[in-house]
Amino acid sequence: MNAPDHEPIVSIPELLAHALELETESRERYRDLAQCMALHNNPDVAALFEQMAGYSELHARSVEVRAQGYSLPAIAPWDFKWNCPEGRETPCLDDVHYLMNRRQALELARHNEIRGRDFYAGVAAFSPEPEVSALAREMADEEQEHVDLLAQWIARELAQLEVLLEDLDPPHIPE
Amino acid sequence: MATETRTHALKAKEYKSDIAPVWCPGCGHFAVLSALTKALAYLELPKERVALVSGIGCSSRLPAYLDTYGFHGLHGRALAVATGLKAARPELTVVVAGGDGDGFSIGGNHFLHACRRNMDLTYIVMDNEVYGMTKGQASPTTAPEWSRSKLTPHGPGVRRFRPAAIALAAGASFIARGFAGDPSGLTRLIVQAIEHRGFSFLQVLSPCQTFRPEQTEWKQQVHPFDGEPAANDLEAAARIHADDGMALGLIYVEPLPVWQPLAQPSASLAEIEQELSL
Amino acid sequence: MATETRTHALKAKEYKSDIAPVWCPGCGHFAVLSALTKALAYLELPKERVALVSGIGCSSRLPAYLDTYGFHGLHGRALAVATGLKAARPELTVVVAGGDGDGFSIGGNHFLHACRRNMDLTYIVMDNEVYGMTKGQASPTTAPEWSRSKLTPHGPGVRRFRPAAIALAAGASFIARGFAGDPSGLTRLIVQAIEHRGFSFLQVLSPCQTFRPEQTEWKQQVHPFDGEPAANDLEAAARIHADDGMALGLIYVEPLPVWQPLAQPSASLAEIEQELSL
Amino acid sequence: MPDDRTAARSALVSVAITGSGGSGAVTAGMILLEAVGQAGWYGLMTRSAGPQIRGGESAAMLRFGPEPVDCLDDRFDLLVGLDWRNAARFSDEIPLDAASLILTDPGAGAVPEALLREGPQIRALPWKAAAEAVSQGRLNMVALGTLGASVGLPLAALEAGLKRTLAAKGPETVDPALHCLRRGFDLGWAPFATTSAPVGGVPERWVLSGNDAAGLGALRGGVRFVAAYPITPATEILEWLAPRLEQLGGSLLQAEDELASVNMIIGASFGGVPALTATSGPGLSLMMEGLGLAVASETPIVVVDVMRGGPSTGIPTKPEQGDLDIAVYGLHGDAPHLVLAPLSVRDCAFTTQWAVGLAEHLQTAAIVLSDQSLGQSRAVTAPAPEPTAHLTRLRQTKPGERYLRYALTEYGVSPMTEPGIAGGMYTADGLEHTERGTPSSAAADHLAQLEKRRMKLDDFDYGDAWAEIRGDGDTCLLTWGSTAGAAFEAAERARAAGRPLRVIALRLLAPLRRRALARALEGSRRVLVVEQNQSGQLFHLLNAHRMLPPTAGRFARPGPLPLRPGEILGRILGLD
Amino acid sequence: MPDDRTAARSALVSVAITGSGGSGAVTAGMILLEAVGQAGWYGLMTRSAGPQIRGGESAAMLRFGPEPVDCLDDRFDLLVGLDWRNAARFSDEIPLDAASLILTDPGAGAVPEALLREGPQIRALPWKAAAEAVSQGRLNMVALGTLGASVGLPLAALEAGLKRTLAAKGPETVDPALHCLRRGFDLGWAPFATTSAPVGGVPERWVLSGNDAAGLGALRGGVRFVAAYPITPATEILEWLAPRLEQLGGSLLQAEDELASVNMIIGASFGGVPALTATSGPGLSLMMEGLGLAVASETPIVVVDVMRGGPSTGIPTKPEQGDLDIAVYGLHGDAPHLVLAPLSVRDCAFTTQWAVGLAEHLQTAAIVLSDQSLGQSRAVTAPAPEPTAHLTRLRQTKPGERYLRYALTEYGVSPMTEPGIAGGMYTADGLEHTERGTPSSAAADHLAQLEKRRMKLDDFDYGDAWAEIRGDGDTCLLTWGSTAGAAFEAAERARAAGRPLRVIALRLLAPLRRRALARALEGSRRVLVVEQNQSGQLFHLLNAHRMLPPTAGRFARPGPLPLRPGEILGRILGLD
Ligand SMILES: Cc1ncc(C[n+]2csc(CCOP(=O)(O)OP(=O)(O)O)c2C)c(N)n1
Ligand SMILES: Cc1ncc(C[n+]2csc(CCOP(=O)(O)OP(=O)(O)O)c2C)c(N)n1
Ligand code: SF4
Ligand code: SF4
Ligand SMILES: [Mg+2]
Ligand SMILES: [Mg+2]
Repeated sequence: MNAPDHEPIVSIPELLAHALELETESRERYRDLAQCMALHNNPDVAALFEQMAGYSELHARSVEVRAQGYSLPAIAPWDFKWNCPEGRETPCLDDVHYLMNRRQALELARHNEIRGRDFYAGVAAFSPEPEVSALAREMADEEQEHVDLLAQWIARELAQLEVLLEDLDPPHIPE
Repeated sequence: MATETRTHALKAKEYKSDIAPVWCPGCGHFAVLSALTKALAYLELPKERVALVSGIGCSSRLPAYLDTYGFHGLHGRALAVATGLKAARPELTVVVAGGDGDGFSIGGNHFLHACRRNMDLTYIVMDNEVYGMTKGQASPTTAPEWSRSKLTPHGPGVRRFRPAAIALAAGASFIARGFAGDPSGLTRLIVQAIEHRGFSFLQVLSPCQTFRPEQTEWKQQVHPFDGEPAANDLEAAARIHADDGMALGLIYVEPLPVWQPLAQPSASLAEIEQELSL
Repeated sequence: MATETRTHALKAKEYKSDIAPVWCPGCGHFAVLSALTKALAYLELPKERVALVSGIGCSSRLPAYLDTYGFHGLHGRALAVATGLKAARPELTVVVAGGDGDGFSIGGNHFLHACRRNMDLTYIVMDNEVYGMTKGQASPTTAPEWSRSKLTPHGPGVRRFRPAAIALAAGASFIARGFAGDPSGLTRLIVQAIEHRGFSFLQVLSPCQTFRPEQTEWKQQVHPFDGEPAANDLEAAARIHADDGMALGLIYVEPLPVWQPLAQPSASLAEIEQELSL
Repeated sequence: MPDDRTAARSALVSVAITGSGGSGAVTAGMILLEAVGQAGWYGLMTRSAGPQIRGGESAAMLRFGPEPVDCLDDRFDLLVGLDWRNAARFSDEIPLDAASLILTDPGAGAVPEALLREGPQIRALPWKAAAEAVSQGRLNMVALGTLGASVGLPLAALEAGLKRTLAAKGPETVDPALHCLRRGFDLGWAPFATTSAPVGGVPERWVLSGNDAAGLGALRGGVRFVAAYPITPATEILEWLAPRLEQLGGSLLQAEDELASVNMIIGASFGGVPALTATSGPGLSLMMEGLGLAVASETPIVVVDVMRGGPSTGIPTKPEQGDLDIAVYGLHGDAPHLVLAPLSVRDCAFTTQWAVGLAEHLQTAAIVLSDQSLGQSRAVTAPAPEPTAHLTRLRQTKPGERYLRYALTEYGVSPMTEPGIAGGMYTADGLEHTERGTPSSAAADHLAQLEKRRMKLDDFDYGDAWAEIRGDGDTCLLTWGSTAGAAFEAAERARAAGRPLRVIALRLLAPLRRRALARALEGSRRVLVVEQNQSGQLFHLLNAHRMLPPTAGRFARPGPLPLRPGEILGRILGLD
Repeated sequence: MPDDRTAARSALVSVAITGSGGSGAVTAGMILLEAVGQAGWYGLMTRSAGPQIRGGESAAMLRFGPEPVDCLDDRFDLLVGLDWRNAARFSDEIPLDAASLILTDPGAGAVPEALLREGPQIRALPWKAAAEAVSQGRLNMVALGTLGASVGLPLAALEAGLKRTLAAKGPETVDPALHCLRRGFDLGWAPFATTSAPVGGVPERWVLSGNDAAGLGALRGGVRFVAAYPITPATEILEWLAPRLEQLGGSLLQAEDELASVNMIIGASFGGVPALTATSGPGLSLMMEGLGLAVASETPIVVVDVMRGGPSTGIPTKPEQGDLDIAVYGLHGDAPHLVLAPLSVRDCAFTTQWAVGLAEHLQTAAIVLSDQSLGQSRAVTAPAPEPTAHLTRLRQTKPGERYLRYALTEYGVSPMTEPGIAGGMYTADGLEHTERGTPSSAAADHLAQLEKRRMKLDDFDYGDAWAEIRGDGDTCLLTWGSTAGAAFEAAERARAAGRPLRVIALRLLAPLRRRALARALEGSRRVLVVEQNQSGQLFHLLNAHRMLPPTAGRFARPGPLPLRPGEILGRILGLD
């Protein structure tokens, strides 16, 4: 694990603010993807992303519960101290294709969960505050559970990783 | 680091409309939309005081996806519409969005003159080095040897249009480059661009999943600009000259005179009519 | 210095038509016409192999005053006409002439793209910092504070368009500045511009006697560029940055790839029709 | 040519002043026109010039007297030659006959043959000597004095006119000019014309060009933003507006081209500010795409097209009514919009104001077809009237739950919000759309929106201003725009000659008023469509909509020469 | 709907294939069309899609059989659903009735209600299983096999079509596809349609879209330079031309915008090289000024406008005949020029070639009004014919002493030099000019040049190609462009129902042929003008020139849905 580029996270409210941002962002992104896949006639993957959005929503709620009693700092979008190069659990918008299958979508989700886990693990490893480290460790463990769960789902998935055939339908031009 | 407490009156997603984008899954334009909503939320701009103006192209579909005022106009003419709007309604936040074809090909002249005029507008060009909407022809920013378009089977064969260099030569007072794959950096640049008083030009590398699938490699190719943003045009020219086109960040910002007509009524219509009388 | 003996097949004045220019006495455009005929004579170009293309404006009246082929087209579109002509007839010498309004205001987009395309054209802009033909409005090169036009009674208030800087940023491969008051220097620049393979951009300071009488002072203000012409764009940028707008001479020249479609027939129409058949 | 003018018309006098560059022919004409106004008369002045940018030969052509003047006459009573260099070029524009008189100083050289063909008289006057006798004296002012005296203008009116016109030049110019004027006045032998100054108080008179008037109409209509690109002969509208818009808290922006200007006014109008641009044929061509956007996005805008000789660059300094076709039909797709044409210099104010009101109220694009002969002519007139109905934009300032920008309302006009109004957010679009504005290619949406845009224009009640109708009788002249003046006068003369005649001069050219026109045409047996172009654009337009009786004929004649009343009269008399 | 089709027409079969993005509906349609050609039949295929750029639902709609096909039918015999996601969007475009049959695999989900309204039959087929049984197998190929068998296509034709269409993809794609095709073919229970393959040798067939055909017409006409800016639905003309121009020693230049492209082709044409551009409504709007320049400077150019739904950005992927007005009238000033419209996919070649010849010969601008339904439809046809007369530019290669570029000749066409020709130097000008080309504002020059430009077009002998005329009888359908196919078929049906009917489909829309049209209309008592737009643009155009009897009616209906023969027939039957 690399040392963070940013200053370490030093307080519980700061960590919770990051966690909340991470989960709400990921919910938003999964929702966008679900909407997008639905529009592009890929209902299977749309449903899966919708499901993932639901999980992120649940996580965000639980962070909110933990945050009760704290006053969380407002952090500008670019001031979050993400410590891995891509940042956080948010799925990248460009790793998708309208013909992607469930298997590929699950791989994508797993990749995101790993990034989330690594973020918390990084905080746990580098925060000077033991209290912060402890909470971050706890959160990293939760993320690890998600990663494992996704791995199980992937194992059960019949679909192959690659798109089977070349896309024969030419793109269309609406304007 | 901005850690002061801000009360975000509206969340980013509240700036979104309920219309689902027609963009291809994986299109870079999604990230621009998302960063823009975050920037608007960060700046706490009331939705009704924001107007998004665009031309025609995939990128230019953006206004409808925001719950602000919007104008989806003609191919290449977004800056003109925005100029008129801002001249008539200076208190609005006017953001112009479009593509490389819209802005640099058919819209090139308005780009030049909008830079010169330096009105307080923010211009975001989602550059995918291709005409997405019309099925993948070369745009001015396309590499000379890119030969995948049937219209230019040997590649366009023409030097690439250098948006930052042109903007600088034309007189823009804020020049930056963002990347769809760097959402928080992009959000920050949009915030800076909107906050800048004058014409802010923001080129966003925004991959076209469908016609330029090789652009997924951009993730590996982008890197931050070295050093601090230039504060005068000589420095800016040096930075742009050293640029490989993949450097991200604020390139140049300088407070230059902003053009904005002043509305200071000083006569009545009756007085004006009086002049016609003998 | 070209002192070898040349047999001038035609004299300069033989390149002039018998139509009397409508220009105001004292207009700088006369000097451009005269320098151009001298350059053509010096280059010994057969009259019928030369085509002068222009837009609309006082300056754009030039083609009719030459006894070559000419096209007096639309305001702002001369470069497009010339591009089509040169693409279709590469063996011709195509010279484009016009004004600062024609070239930098309404014609700005074609200017950008002609620079990029770098076809073997010569573009002479007679810059008088005003719209002569329409009675004296501000052009893009007019100083922000010039307030003699009724349309901009406080001056245009906008940064001046910098032709050389734009041409460089857009990708022109030859950039020079001449002055109507320096006929032999101008002739030489025109010769160099025509000889250059690629897009040669020549800005000529050409005073408007009628609407900018103060431009008679230009005689005192012009001076030669320091040093040698730049041979790459970094040097060129430095020269242009140091430029006060009144320096004369060749600013920059670099051999860059020239765009020209190649006519190499490789199939017959019958063969092409055959493809349609099952 | 028989003198078939009516009594009133024969009280008008026509004079021309020519001279080469620097001779001051145009200045003398301007002063004369002002003097006409000072005297309480009416007048009209047009100008002509050679191709040179400066120093070219030029001519001021005036007609004035106690009755309103809306066109030039067939001939000139008086021609003043300050010098004769190249004056032959004006022989078509200044028709003289045996009753005409040329005033000149023999020292100015020989009168060109082309002007003498019909045998006008020449009267020699010692203007040169008179001017030389005054220090800084100028011949044109002497000639003006003589001319003024000869047409019966009081010296005081001439002096006042001179002072007003030359005020900015200071006493060094004004004083010797006054001196010369008086000397010249003393040379006037007797009133040439039958006209004389009005008895009693002098009524209010305006002096303005059609371009000024169009500017005034814009301001009166509420226009507070203008973006434009200079072009002859429209530039003066912009010149007149620029400072005045600023005085009213608005602004004018000189755009980089016409593509920009039309889109800029669309932006301003989307912002809630009534907006306009002015141009001529070549610029209008470049605005067609923008006009279509205004129609489809239902953003009100007004474009004043001051027509000039066409096609293409054509003849920029001369009038022609050649842009009716492009104005009515020049948008791609089915794009209903408004086309109007002012009927006189003064009417440029009324028609432009009405166009702004209609565009705002109906949320569409309006094109106003003025032309060089209106725009660049100056007239002395009574103050310009305003449309009776005050038309404005239907605004939605308190939008409800779910605002529908393109709602299908009973009359097709949907209340409009604008940036700044909370809850009224929408995206204007040139793509076909739903009521809400969302792009749609569904047949039902397309039909509904096409029909809405058609209906709101077709079914609107335009009142009486759609045309000026004068006279009756079973012969009818149908005309439009600047040609109206000559047509009205031709009809007056026909009536005076015992032949009743009706004139319908259309101000609203799109949408055409079928029922109103049918009513106006009722009982007419012969219809002649009169216009100044080659192909008979109005004639074809009316036929397209089957609004003409099958026997209707046309008299279409292109520019650059103005249509003259006598020419039209000739056609009428030849109708049987 | 009564079955009023003629025997020939009822031998045609109509099928549609729908599926969401990636399902290969369009590819299956393309192969089917090729197979139709391989079998020696004729066919037509159009496409439709959702608003998404990729992955949207799409539909291929075909009609084919032993007779030439120039329009879609009123209904479909067969609908193949590869899947049903969003397929409801096509219910207007794919009308089904009780005699229609839907083929689908029940695993693909339920057929949407909207498609079932008129009670079509459904036949379940085990396509999914069949596809899964083949490694790399795809359902669309299985379905295609079944479909092909059901309409009576020989397996060999299907195989050949598949190989041709997928050739570039290599054997990894082709082999499993063939496999699937055969499996599907075996599932076909019996020929559905009454058609069968032609006996004897298979005649020559071309497969091409209207846009390809327009490209071919350009090349045949001699076009060797094209400059253009991409726009839907015209881009494929450029795509087709780019490599082929190069093969012929010409070139295509992708311009920065449409202002540039039209001026570039003017430049090339001035250089002596026949030149063309292609665009759609918004681009055409931007070319109007350039078109005027071509007219005034007498520089031949051709603009192909592939019309789409309007106004403004409109509905880019759908057809509409909305640009007739702008094409005919959209130039400022009096600017006579040519407007033509192809009458079928195949006719795009003929009409474009003729347009190039006419523009070159008459030294003017020609606009060709194709539309999305022609341009983007593919047809299997016999080879495209060429105009009989070979029209070229009148060149002056040995100019005499004083060459007059705009000489007033008997027919108005003045021989043209070009750069490179000694002694022929002139300056082309959009300003009004003398015979030599020198700018002039003299009335005589203006009149002479206006008249020359009018006359050379009006008085030319256009021969028979100005219209396609079929049938007789005292009822007449007048139509133009892409609507011709449906009008011809409506007439056939009317005739089959015992009602003689004449159809005049105009190919030349400007200048209109007055005498020829009058002759063609002789004896017709009822005239109905049929077109696909809102306002009835042809109807008004013909009225404008008084070329219609006063009782003529119109049937104008805007896009986006195609005009169908049954719809037109309904109007005809309702005529009394
Ligand atoms: C006047 C006009 N010309 C051409 C077009 C067709 N057109 C629509 S979008 C487009 C290019 C879009 O490219 P870009 O601006 O780069 O946007 P992208 O789709 O890549 O995001 C073109 C040529 C048009 N709509 N209008
Ligand atoms: C489309 C169009 N817009 C406007 C004009 C009017 N116009 C003619 S020349 C000109 C400006 C000329 O200025 P410039 O090019 O600097 O030439 P100069 O007369 O100063 O030599 C303008 C605006 C026109 N002819 N066409
Ligand atoms: S075609 Fe390209 S630019 Fe357009 S939506 Fe798809 S990925 Fe984005
Ligand atoms: S107006 Fe100016 S530019 Fe035009 S001819 Fe006269 S001096 Fe020259
Ligand atoms: Mg792009
Ligand atoms: Mg100039």
